Amino acid sequence: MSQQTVLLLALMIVPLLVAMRIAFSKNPDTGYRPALITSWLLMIPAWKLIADFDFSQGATTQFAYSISWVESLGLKFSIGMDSVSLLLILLSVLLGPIVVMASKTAIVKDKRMYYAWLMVLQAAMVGVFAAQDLLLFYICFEFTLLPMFVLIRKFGSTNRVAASVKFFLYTFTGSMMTLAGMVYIVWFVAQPDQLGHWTLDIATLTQYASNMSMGEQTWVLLAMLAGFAVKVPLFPFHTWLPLAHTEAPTAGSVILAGVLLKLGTYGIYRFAIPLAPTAFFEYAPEIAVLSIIGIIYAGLICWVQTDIKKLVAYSSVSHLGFCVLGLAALNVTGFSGSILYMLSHGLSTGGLFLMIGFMYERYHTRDMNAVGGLASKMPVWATFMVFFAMASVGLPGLNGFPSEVLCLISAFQSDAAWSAAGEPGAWGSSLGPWFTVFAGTGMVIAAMYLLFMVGKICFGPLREPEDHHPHDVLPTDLSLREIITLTPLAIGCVLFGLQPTLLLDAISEPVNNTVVLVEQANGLESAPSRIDSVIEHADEHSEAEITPDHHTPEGASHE
Amino acid sequence: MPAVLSDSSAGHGEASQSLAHLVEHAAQHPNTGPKWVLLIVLLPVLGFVLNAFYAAFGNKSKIPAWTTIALLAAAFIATLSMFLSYEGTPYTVQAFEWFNLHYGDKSFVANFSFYIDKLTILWMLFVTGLATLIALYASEYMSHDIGAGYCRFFAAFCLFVFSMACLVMGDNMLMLYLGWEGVGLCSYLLIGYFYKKPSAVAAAKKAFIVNRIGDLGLALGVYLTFVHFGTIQYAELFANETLHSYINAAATGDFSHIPAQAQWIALLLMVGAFGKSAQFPLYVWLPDAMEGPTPVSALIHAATMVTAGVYLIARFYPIFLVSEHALPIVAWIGTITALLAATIGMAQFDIKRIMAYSTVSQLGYMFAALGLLSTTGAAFHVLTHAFFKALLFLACGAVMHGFAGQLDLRKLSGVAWMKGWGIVGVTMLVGCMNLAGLPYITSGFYSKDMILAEAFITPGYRMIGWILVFTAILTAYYTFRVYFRVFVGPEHAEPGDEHDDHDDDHHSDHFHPHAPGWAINTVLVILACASMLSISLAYIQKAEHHGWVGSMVAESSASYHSPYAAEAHHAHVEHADMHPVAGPVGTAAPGKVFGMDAHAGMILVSGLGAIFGVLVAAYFHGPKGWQGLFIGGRTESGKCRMDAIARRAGPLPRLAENKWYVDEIYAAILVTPLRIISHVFHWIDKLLLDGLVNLFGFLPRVFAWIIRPSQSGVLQGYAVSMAGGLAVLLFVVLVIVMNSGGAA
Amino acid sequence: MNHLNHLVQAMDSVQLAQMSFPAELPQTVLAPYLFVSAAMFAIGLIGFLTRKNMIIMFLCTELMFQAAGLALIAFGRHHLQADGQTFVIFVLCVAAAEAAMALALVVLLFRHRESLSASAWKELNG
Amino acid sequence: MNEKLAILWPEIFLFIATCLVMLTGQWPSRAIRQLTPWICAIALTIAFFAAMMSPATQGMFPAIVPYAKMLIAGVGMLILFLLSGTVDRELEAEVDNGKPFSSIRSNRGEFYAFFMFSITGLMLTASADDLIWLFLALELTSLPTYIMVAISTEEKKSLEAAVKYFFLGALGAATFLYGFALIYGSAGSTNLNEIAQVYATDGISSLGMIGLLIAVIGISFKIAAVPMHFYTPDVYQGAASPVAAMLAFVPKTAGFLALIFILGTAGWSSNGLHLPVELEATLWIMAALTMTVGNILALLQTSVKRILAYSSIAHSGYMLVGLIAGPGEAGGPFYQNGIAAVLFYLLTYGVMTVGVFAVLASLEHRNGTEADDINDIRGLCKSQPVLGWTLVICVLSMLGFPPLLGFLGKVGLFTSGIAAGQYALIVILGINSAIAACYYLRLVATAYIDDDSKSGPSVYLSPFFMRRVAGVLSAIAVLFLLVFAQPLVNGAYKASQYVPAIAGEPEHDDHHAQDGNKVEDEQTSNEIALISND
Repeated sequence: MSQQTVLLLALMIVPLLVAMRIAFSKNPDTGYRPALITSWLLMIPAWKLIADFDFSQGATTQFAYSISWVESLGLKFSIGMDSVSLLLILLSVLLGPIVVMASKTAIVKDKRMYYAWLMVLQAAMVGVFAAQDLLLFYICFEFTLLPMFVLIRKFGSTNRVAASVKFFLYTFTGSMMTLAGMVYIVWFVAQPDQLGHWTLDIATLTQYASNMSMGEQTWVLLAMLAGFAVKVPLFPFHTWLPLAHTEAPTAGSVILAGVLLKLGTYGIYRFAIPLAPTAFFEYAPEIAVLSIIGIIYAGLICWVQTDIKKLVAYSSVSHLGFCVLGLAALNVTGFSGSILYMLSHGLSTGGLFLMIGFMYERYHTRDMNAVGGLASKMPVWATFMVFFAMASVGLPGLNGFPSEVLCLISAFQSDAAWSAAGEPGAWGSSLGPWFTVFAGTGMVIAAMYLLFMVGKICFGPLREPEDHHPHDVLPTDLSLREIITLTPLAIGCVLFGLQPTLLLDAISEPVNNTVVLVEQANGLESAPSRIDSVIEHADEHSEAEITPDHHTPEGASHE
Repeated sequence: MPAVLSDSSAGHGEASQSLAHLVEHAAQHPNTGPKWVLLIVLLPVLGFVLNAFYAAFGNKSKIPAWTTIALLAAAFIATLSMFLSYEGTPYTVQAFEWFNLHYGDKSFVANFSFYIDKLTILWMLFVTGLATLIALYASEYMSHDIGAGYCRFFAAFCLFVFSMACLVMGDNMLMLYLGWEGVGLCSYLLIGYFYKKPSAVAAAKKAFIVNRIGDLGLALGVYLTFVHFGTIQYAELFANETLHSYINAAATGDFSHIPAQAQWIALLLMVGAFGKSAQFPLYVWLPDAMEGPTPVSALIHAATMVTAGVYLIARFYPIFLVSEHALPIVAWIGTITALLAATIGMAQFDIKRIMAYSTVSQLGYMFAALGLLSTTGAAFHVLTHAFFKALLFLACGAVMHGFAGQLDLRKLSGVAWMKGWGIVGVTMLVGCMNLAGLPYITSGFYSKDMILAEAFITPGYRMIGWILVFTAILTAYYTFRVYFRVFVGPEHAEPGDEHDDHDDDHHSDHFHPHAPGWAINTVLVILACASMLSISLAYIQKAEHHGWVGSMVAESSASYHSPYAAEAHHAHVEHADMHPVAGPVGTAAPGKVFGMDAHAGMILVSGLGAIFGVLVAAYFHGPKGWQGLFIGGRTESGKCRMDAIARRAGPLPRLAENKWYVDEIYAAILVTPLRIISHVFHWIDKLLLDGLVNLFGFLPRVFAWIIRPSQSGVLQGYAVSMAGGLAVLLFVVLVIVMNSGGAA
Repeated sequence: MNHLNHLVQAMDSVQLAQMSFPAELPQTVLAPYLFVSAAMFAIGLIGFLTRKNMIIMFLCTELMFQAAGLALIAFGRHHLQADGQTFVIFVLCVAAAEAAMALALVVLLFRHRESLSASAWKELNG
Repeated sequence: MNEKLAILWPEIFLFIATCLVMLTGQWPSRAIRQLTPWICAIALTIAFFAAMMSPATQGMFPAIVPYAKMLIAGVGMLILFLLSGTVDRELEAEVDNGKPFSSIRSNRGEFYAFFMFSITGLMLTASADDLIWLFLALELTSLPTYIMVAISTEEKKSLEAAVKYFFLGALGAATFLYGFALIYGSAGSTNLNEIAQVYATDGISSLGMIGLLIAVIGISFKIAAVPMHFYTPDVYQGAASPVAAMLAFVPKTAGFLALIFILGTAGWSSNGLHLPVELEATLWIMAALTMTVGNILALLQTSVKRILAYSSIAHSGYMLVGLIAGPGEAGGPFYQNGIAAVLFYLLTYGVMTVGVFAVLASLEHRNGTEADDINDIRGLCKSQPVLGWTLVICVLSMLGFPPLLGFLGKVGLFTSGIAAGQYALIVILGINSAIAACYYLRLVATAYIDDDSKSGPSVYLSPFFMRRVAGVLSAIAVLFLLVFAQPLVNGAYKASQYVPAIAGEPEHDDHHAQDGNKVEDEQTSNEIALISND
């Protein structure tokens, strides 16, 4: 068990311990300080992990650690990370201090409970991305529901009970189906003519799952999407999100948008696609259509919202549509784009939710008809607002842009019709230019609703509720703490926008592997150079480590 | 004839190869240019950062302005030295890696690096130059905002120059797109500068969104370029063999072997150009953009940003050449826009809006030029227009500044004679003459003439030619309408309602206009001189190119020599008669005007047209006496001869004044339906989708209510249910077994 | 081992049965017994479902028990085994125990409500 | 004979203890009276270890006895703690006030005796290999509980509960007894192994099939499965919480063991690894209805006990899935072994449900009536943190919230169901868990989150410490066993090992040769071989 593994474990265990410490403290109003300190301290192991991670072998599971839990079920506590997981873990760790700081004045009573659950949530999120065991992933995946449920139910606004219940039940129902689908895969792989024994190791499963028949894969895919599509949320299954977002406390919304939604896309990328490659290839157009409907439909709904938080909530439905579109394209550009999206969306939308939260603390309303034109009263706030809005519009040079471009290109170039017409670009699933055209209207619509929002809330003559009286603690404009809270996100937005290539390099290998996996499962001919390069990698790995945790998908390509 | 075909096509083959030759070096040795070129981009960024700091620390002085001016001037100097040190082969300079996605044999590379060729230099010269001047102008013009929006203004100003630099200098389409959206953002921020004014906010929003529609087209074009050619870096793209084979095929008007993918690229890019350069049908944002401070209108919405579309098409001229329909569409759209905008401009009373519509109209000329296979003409007109239109706007701005936001030409008169306004009057006159295109003495005349001539030379575009000539007359008319109404005649001025609440020091009762200060006057003078001097550009290197601009264009990817023009020139020089030549619009002989060479003819026609337009303006709007060229009859500011005609002309003037109700039509057929749809979606979401979810959530309770009575609490009831259940169960099982057939 | 014992048991149960009955019971004769037992079971059930008086209801359950008992005996005779009868003995014991319990319970209930009707007790429901 | 004795030691100890308890319970001196529960505890402990030692038997489920009995003894211990102070409360109070102790009015003796009887019956069920035995064991398990319900509280509702429970129980007993009769008639033997033998050799006659169906449905009264579930909520509500907890565990376990044995005779070997179609269809419908009815009716309840009653119905439905899935192929792994899943789930369910009932049992109103309404547990985590958290943990575990113990149990059912190809049933199971989440969350939220603490606590701690101990113990178990679940799962797996009867005698050997990888298998096969030789 290497030092990095200890650090990785620390990322999961330390928050839990702190949560207990907070929960068992006498005074119900403690918690802010310990939570803050912990979340800042967690940065250290996180950065150490980044420093020690070998990006040249991004697809390899590194820092792996595995200890048996329930052998008879094949359940292992086995963690580790490839570059994709690493980046997502970093995102969740980064959001930690931000959400804690954002809650200082927003949470006035039951701080103990609040910060304890916040810490638990932190641990659970790291667990999801670090899990190398199917069931362990599922456990963490589900476990995130509970803290979120408590946060919404206890610290939400007026309609919180309904929101929390809908949030929990909707996602829980979906993920029960996911569990069934996953169990089916494991059972299939355990068949004597396949691997022959019961394993929950994701990498191993990935090798055999593609042997499932089309029908089986279809059902498994449906089952898994039932959980993931709700989580993303994909178009018809999104109705829980606006409610949950509007009712949740600011920190809750930030985490929800920043990380929890990504569990869905991460699940699709990590499980739905590799474990049902043929079916996913077959139904990619349908999924893409859903995501595009989501982009346009949710976008237009944003345009007529008066509740600013609901607007942003719908906007994340619209944005995640791009993410899923990229996945449905099933090519490197698409996967890279949508992983980028997973990382970047959290920053800009998280930022917007923070802005709204800070505004709400001062005005206690989310209605853009009641309050607006704040630029003249809160210039700093308005500046940040415009900035994050622009980041969310997908302005080049900010974080939204690279991912959006890649997702759109991926859909554009993945078209069977291209190759049929003997023209270049045919690659991946069969989506094609029209998908990009329609998804592209999302760019325009995003501009429409976000400028509508900015125009109403920031610009124009100042509008305030009649009974408005200044906050007793907070200054009129943003306090230093709030600015400090926002700055990392803003910096992150700019860095993402200007240095996407760092991330692209980091994730290129796992992404390539996944693509190769899909192509081989569907008997697509793919650029030989690509396959060769990847297979060499595979060989290096298999020399490097023999342990079963380190099967890389293209291990399948050997037989 | 076949001989002609073959050798001309061979000629084009050479042409395409010359392009390849041009970019070859840059393609093979990327990032070899001198690093100091990056200064041109970095200095504005520095300006942005500094101004942001000033804003953060609440600076209450003119320091932001001076910083900006200094940095932009430095940038201009850097550009100048870039021009002087240019050795004739394009090169690229890389700041850092941006997109670098390799997969197997494909790769998606778009670095944060810059591609320098003469087209770039041409554009950067006047962008940085004008930016510096206008910053100087703004330092005075915006002075009433010191401490409030001053820093914000100059921050956005610097950001704009940066974005423009990225747009023009970027070495790949994604950099261009970055600049493209960046300037969009800055124009949004600057139009919405007076953010308390709802109209300004609305205008800013409109500008951004309409542009965004164009950007969508541009983006799709970029994607398609990448999909088809596998690269979006200029050097590689223009060196691409496939592209060259297309060019050679297209050069003889044979588009049959060019795949649709390749032809679509140009059409998509075109949409982007229309959006940014305010062409029909996407021009509606530009007049509203006048809500912004005048320097902004001058720089962004007259001189630089709106010419980005022209730059785009010029830069990708090879790609437009290989698309059968792109250039004709560009030509026609340009023409329609020119005419439409001119007609609207005639009927406006807000002088700034008149200038805005004239901008749209002139942009129409530039697009027409591009469509008429004359990149040089377009570039030349861009350059001259940049000077005189900036001049006009700044002059109007001075008026607006001085007369408390008064822009209505019915409420101003004889401004030129007021104390301290002489310079403004003179420079305004220079600007108007250039815009009207008075023959020989104005640069606007030469650039416009080049375009008109091409219209007649290039076969099949004669119609466009005549429309543009007519538009030229209109232009002359409405330009001098402004001059005659506002600057000459009896002195009279009503103050406007303050366009912003910053300085309400003077009010109508004791109103005295405050004349422009030294900064404004300096800038006006410089610009006036520039727009006169740029005549010379028509003559420098006239021999081998169409003037200096031609020489600039010739060494860039925009370089294109229309075979028709060549043939016409050849015939003109040799006094031979013209032979049909093969070209993009097919094989035909170049056209003539009244049987004489098109250029010569146009000098007559457009020159006379311009003078005629001026005279008409003088007759209807000019004051009595020499100021009205002795034909004017206006005695007071509000009334003129035109009013009577307007009254008699029925609804036409009102339609024109209301911009042919285009905005209203858009609202009716686009915006309103979309809003309705959005509301419908909103309710669908609320009622149908969420309703279904809630229904499914509620269903179990419904069932529970249904079966709850079975828990009656009565012993017998339970017993009956148990026995009944047992019986039913056995029966069902029996049925199942019967169906499945196999009883044990 | 117990296979062995069981064989032994089966053996002497057969002899025992043959002492009393020379031949094993043919299906045709078995059927009426089963029919009667089924009828008893049905009567008991119907009685249980229809009568409100708790004592009578209990008796009906007894009837059902004995129906099962009858069937057991018949089968035992059919298979020439003693197991059937053995089973019935135990059933009788259990029935007796239940009877005691039932009466105790009924008395207790009667003390609280002066009625033997089962439908008097329906506070707990839903 | 003596090897049958070898597995009966636990029952014997329990019986001895029972006799002692009857005496000590009535003993005039309080010290000795108060020994009563401890005697039971000691007996259960001994029984536990005795069960641990008990050897493998022959027949269909050679190894089920130790696990089952240890499980019973273990959970029985928790229930025993929980039962403390259920009866004789006033009496003891009076004695404190100086009144003389009157053994006539004391119930303690019977009460604990009945408890022990019931546990004994349960253990006997586990070791049953004969219809008669099974019948007697089941009756021994359930008869005492009728009385316990009746005397658990002084209120009328206990009597009502008792009468409903008793009469319907009698009806159910008669039903499965009649089923037994038909089974005996069809197979010509009361020994389960021989019945299985006969069925395997010359098929299940329709008479036998009817018998099996009736028996299964009759026994399903014990596990409170549709259509025999109606009594459950009323009885649970009427009985005192401790007794309700016992009802939730003891008869259910007995019923499932009995079902396992009965179904074992029919065998999971027709058309692949399935039950005969009639039985499968019956159980399928029962399972689907049971979970659905249980869950949706629980949605409407405001009485926690009723909620738990309905949830216990639902849980029976879940476990039926395991029964349908069956043990999978011989020597097959855990994940496809539904019996193992059921045995494990019984344990988890027992622990969780005792925990929740313990919380209810340790709360009471001023007037001594026990807490039942959902508002009684409002804000419990604030007013009584320990109890509150016990409740939250156990309820979440019942909800099957990962990674708690209940989740592991459910995963077992999932895997076995999938492996048996019961996809539809698994989907229904999934949906039902979601429905269940609705009311479990209500409990959690009421106890933990929604404390609008306007009104002071309406409930107070009941004076019986051991009840809280029971609750806390089970909460700890839920958390602790979740980490160390492996031995339990493995135990359940070993216990569930199933030796299907093979048509005809002589093939025993090679049958066992072909899956002779289990130690138990080998020794059984040796014994059987030995027998068939002599």
